[in-house]
Amino acid sequence: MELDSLYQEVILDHYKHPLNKKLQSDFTAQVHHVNPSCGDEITLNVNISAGIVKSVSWDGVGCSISQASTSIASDLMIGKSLDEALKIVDSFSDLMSSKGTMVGNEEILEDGVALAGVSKFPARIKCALLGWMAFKDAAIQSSKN
Amino acid sequence: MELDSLYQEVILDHYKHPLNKKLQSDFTAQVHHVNPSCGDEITLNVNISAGIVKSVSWDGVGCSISQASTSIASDLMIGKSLDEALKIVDSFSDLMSSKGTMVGNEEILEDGVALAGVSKFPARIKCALLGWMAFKDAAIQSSKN
Amino acid sequence: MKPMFSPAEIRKDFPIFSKVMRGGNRLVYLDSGATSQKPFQVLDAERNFYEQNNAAVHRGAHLLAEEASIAYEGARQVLADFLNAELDEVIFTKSATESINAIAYSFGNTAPGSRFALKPGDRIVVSELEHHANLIPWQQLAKRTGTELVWFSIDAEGRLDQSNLNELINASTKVVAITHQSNVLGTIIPLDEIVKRAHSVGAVVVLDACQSAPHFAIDVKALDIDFLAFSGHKALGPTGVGILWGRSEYLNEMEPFLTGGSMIESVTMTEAKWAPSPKRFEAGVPNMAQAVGFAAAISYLNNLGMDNVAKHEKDLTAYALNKFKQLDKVKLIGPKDNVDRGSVISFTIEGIHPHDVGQVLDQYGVAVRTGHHCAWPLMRKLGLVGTTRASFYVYNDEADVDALVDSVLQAQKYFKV
Amino acid sequence: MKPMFSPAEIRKDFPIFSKVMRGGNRLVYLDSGATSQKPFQVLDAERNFYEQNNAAVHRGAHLLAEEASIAYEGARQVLADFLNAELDEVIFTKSATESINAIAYSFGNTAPGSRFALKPGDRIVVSELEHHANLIPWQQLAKRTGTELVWFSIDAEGRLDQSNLNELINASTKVVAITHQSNVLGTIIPLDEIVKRAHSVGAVVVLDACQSAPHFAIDVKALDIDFLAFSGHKALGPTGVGILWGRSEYLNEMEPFLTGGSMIESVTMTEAKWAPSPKRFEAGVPNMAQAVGFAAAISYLNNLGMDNVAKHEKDLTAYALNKFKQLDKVKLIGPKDNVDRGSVISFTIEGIHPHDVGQVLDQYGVAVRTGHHCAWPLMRKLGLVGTTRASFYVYNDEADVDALVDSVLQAQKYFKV
Ligand SMILES: Cc1ncc(COP(=O)(O)O)c(C=O)c1O
Ligand SMILES: Cc1ncc(COP(=O)(O)O)c(C=O)c1O
Repeated sequence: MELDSLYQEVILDHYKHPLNKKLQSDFTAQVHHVNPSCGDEITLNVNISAGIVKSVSWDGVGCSISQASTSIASDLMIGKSLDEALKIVDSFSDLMSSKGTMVGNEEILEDGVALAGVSKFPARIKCALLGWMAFKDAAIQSSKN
Repeated sequence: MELDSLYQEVILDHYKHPLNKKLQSDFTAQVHHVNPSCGDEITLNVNISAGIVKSVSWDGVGCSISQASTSIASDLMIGKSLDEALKIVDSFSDLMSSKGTMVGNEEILEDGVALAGVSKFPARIKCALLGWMAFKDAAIQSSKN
Repeated sequence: MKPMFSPAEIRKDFPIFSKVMRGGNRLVYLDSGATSQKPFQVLDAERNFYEQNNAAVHRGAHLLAEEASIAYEGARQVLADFLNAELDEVIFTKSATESINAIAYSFGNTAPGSRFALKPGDRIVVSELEHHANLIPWQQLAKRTGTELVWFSIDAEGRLDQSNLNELINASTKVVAITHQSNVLGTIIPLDEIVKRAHSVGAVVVLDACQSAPHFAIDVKALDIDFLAFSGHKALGPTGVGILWGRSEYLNEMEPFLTGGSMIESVTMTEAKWAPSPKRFEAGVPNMAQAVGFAAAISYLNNLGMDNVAKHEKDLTAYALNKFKQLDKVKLIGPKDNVDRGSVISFTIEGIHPHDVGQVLDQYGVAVRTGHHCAWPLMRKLGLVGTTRASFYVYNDEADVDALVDSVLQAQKYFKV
Repeated sequence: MKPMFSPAEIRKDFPIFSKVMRGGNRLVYLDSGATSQKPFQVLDAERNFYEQNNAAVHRGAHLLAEEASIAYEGARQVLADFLNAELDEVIFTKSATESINAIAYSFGNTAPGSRFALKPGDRIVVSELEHHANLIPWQQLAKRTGTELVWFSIDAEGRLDQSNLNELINASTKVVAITHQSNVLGTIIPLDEIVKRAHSVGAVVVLDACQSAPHFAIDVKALDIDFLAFSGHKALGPTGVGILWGRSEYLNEMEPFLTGGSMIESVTMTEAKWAPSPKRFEAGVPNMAQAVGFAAAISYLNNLGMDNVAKHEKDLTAYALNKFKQLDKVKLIGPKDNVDRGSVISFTIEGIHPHDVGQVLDQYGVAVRTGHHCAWPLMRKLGLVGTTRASFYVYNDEADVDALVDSVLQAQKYFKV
C-alpha cells in the first residue's frame, strides 16, 4: 500500500516519542514557523557557538510527518558543525524534491531517509520540511546575532 | 440579403438628409445622450408647452441607423401631444425588442416601421433607440421644469 | 415538486467518477465544500461557447459578437432567476472572494456623504464563523477607513450567539457581513433578526452564500438582504466565475471597483463616468465562457430541483451524523443535531492529526479536506489545530458515507489509536 | 528556427472555423485584437483538468488536490518561461484589467514609507494611446492619492512623441504605465529610453502587454520593466484568466489587493499576515482550469515559435497595408509603414460610419471591430468618432485580407459612396 512508503515505522516512532521536543532556554536564536495551508506551527530554538550546534529544541503542533521530521532533524543536527548541518539540510531538501526518485543517503541523513517516501506526496513535502527550514532559518539568524 | 432588412431605402434617405438636425435655441429641455459602446453622441432639444411638442431639434454623430432613427423620431414627435408622443416611443421600443417578430404599426410609427429589421440585429438596437430615448428623457425633464 | 433524483444516476453525468484512485479505489468525493465536480453538461456548454459563439461581448456588430452577448446575458438571466433577483443586479466576478472584495473596495472608494462611505466611529460586524474571504476584506476596509470591526461569538456547538445582537449591531453599524452557512461546521445562520436589526439601524447586510446557494434555494427578496456573494465552482460550475448580487439602487450609488473597458459612460484623459450596473462592475472582457458554464450548472441544479437537493443532503447528513455518533474516539465538531445545519461534517480523531487522517482516507479513494479550512480564527476559538471535513453534494449517497466511516476505522487501525 | 507554419493547417485546430456565417460565408475572423479564437488543444486541456484532476489547489492532501496543484503550478511555470520570468513572479488574475487594477490598488494600499506609497506631488505617467484598462485605474489611483496624472502625446500617425520624455518623467514620477502596442493603431512603443529614464528617477514601469505578448516574444529581463499585464483570451487561451507579472522583490514589498483564503501566513479576528508572492496575490480558489488552458495556449504558440508568429503577422500586415493604400476614399489611421507596428489595421471610409462598415463586412463573414476600441481619448485626439479595425493572428492569411478588401468595396457600393 502506498501509505506504507509514507508512514514508515521509524516515523511513527518519532511521532509518538519526539526527540528534543521541549524548548531549552539557553538559545542563540529562536524562530517560529507556520505552514499556513494546514495550520502546523513550530517554535524552534538553537544554540550555536563557535560554529558548533550545541542544542536544538522545539515545540509545536502538526501532523505525524512534520513532528517526526522535526524530531529527526533536531537529533541529527546536535553536535554537528554549522557547515555540516546546513549541508545536511540541503541534502534533505534535495531528497524531498526528488519525486520518489531518490532513496537518500543514510550516512548523511540517518533516520531522515525514512522520509524519502514523502517526496511522492507533493502536499506533504511542506510538512516534512517545516522543522528543517526552521532550523536553517534559526541557524542563519544565530550566525548574524 | 439580410443587410437589406436593416438598411431600407427610407433609412438611407433619412441618413443622407436628416430632418431637424439643427439645434433650435428656444427649447424647454436639452439632453445629451451617448452610446458608450460605440461612441455615438447626440444632443437633443425639445420645446414642449401646454402639453404639445412644439419642436424637436438635434445634433450629433453616429451611424446611419442612429442618425436616421433620430431623424424619423424628431419628425414624428413634432405637433403631437406629450402623451401621444410618449406612447409612440413605447410602441417603437416594443418593436425594437421584438427580435424580428413584429413589423410595426405604420399608422403610429410612419417611417419608423422601416427600422423593424433592426430588431433582428441585437447590437444595433441601441443605435436605433438613441434618439428616441433622448426624446423621452427630454420630454420628462421638460415636464418637470 | 419534482421527483427525487438518484445520486447513482447523477454520477453518470460526471466524467471524473470514472477515475481510478489510489489503491485502485473508486472516487468517494467528499470535498465539495472546497470545490464541486462538474457534469458534462457544464463542460459541453463552455466548449460550445468557444466552438460556436466566441467573441468579445458588447463590443462588436458582427455575428459572433452578437451571439456571445446573447449567451452571456442569457447566463445572467439564469443566475438572476436562481436568486429571485433583477437582471441588472447580477454581476459576474471571478469568485466569491472577488465579489466580497468588490463590495468592500467599492464602499471604500465611495465619496463622503454616501451611506457607503465609512469613517472612524463607524462599525462593521462579522462573526467568528467567517471564512477568511469574508473576514480579511473587512479587516482591511476597517483599517483603511478607521472603522471598528466587531463580531458575533459562537457557542460550544458552533451556533451563532445572537444574545448580544442589539449591542453588536448598534447605531454606528454600517455593514453586517456574515456567512449563511459555515464551511467548517455546517451551521446555518438564522438571518431574520440580524437583517431586521441591521436595517433598523441603517446598516446593509452582506451575505456570504458560498456554502448555501449551491445547496438550498435562495431568494434574495425573501431574505431581504442587500448584497450576496457565491462562487460557481462550488455549485457544479466552472472555476473562475462568481456572483456579486446587490440591490440595484445601491449598486448604482456605489463607486466601481475594477475600472477599465466596458464599464464606462464616457472617458477623457483625466476623468471617467460610469455605466449603470451591472456594467459598472464588469470591467474588461468578461469571463464569458465561465458565465455560460455557470448558467448550465444552475440549470442542472434547477432540473434536479433545489428543494430536492436540500432534502437529499439533509437525509444524507442525518445518516452520517448517526453513523459518526457511534464511532469511538471520534469527535464531531459543530452542531450535533440536524436542525439549521448543512451537509458538512467536521470531526477529529483522538491521537491522529487531521492531515494524517486525510492521508489514510485518500488511500481508500475518500477525498476530504483537512486543516483550518480558511477559518483559522474559528479553529483557535474551538481550541483546535484543524479538523477533517467531509462535505456532501448531489452525487454523494449513503455508500459514500459508509466508505468514509470504514476509512476512518482504517485510520484508527493504521495509527493504532 | 522552426519552419514557418501554414495558417490553413492551423485553422484545422480551431473548431469555430467550421461555422457558417451570415450569407452562407466562411468566417473571416479579423477581431483577434478583441479576443482570439481557441484551438482544440486549449479546450481539451481545460476539459481534461475537469475530468481528471479537478479539486481545490493547495488545500487538500487527497490525490485530486495534489494533481490539481501540480497542473496549476505547471501552468505557472509555462507562463514564467514564456516571459523569461521567475516562477514566484507570475500571478494568475482573471484578466489584464484585473492585473492592472491589482497593481494600482496595491500601490494605493501600501503604507507610507514604501516606494509604492503615492502621495500628493507624486506623478503617474501614461500615454494618449492607452486602452481604458491602462488609463482609468491610474486616474482613480491619482484621485485617491492626490497624485498628478500626465501623459505622452502622439503625432499625426499615432507614434508616441518622446521629445519631452525628460520633462514628463521627472523626479516626482513614481509610475510609468504604458501600452506596449496600441490596440487601435498597432503602434509599438520603443521602450528603451522610457525604461532608462523611469529607472533613473526611481519610477517603476508597468507595461500593458495585451497586444504584444500574444504576438511577439517578450523577455521581461531584457525589457528591464517592473510590472506587466496581459490576458489569456487574446493569446488563444480561455476567457477568465490573465497574468500579472512583477519583480518579486517588489511584489513581496507590496500590500495585497484581493484578500481572503490561501494568500495568508496567519489570521486572527483582527489581523492577517501575508504569504509571499505569488500566493499573496491569489486570494480564493483560483481559476485553475483557465490557468491550465492558458498554459496549453502558450504551449501551442511556443510550438509555432513566437518569432514565426511575429514574422507571419508582419508579412500579412505588409500585404494588407499595401492593399489598403490602393483603396479609394479609405483612410488608414495609424502608422503607414511597417516599422514598429503590429498586425492591426484601423481605417475609415469616407461617407460610411464605422458601425455601418462593420455591419456590411459581417454580411460577408468578415468579423471586425468598430467604434472607439476602449480608447476614447485617443479617438478624440485623432478627431474621429471611431474606426473600423481589422486585427490579424496566426490563423489569418492573405485570402482573409482579400476578403476584407472585397467587403470594403461592397460597403462602398452598398452605401453608394
Ligand atoms: C491594449 C489593451 N489593454 C488592456 C486590455 C484589457 O484586456 P481585458 O479586457 O482582457 O482585461 C485590452 C483588451 O481589451 C487591450 O487591447
Ligand atoms: C464560506 C465561504 N466563503 C468564501 C469562500 C471563498 O470562495 P472562493 O474561494 O471561491 O472565492 C469559501 C470557499 O472557499 C467559503 O466556503
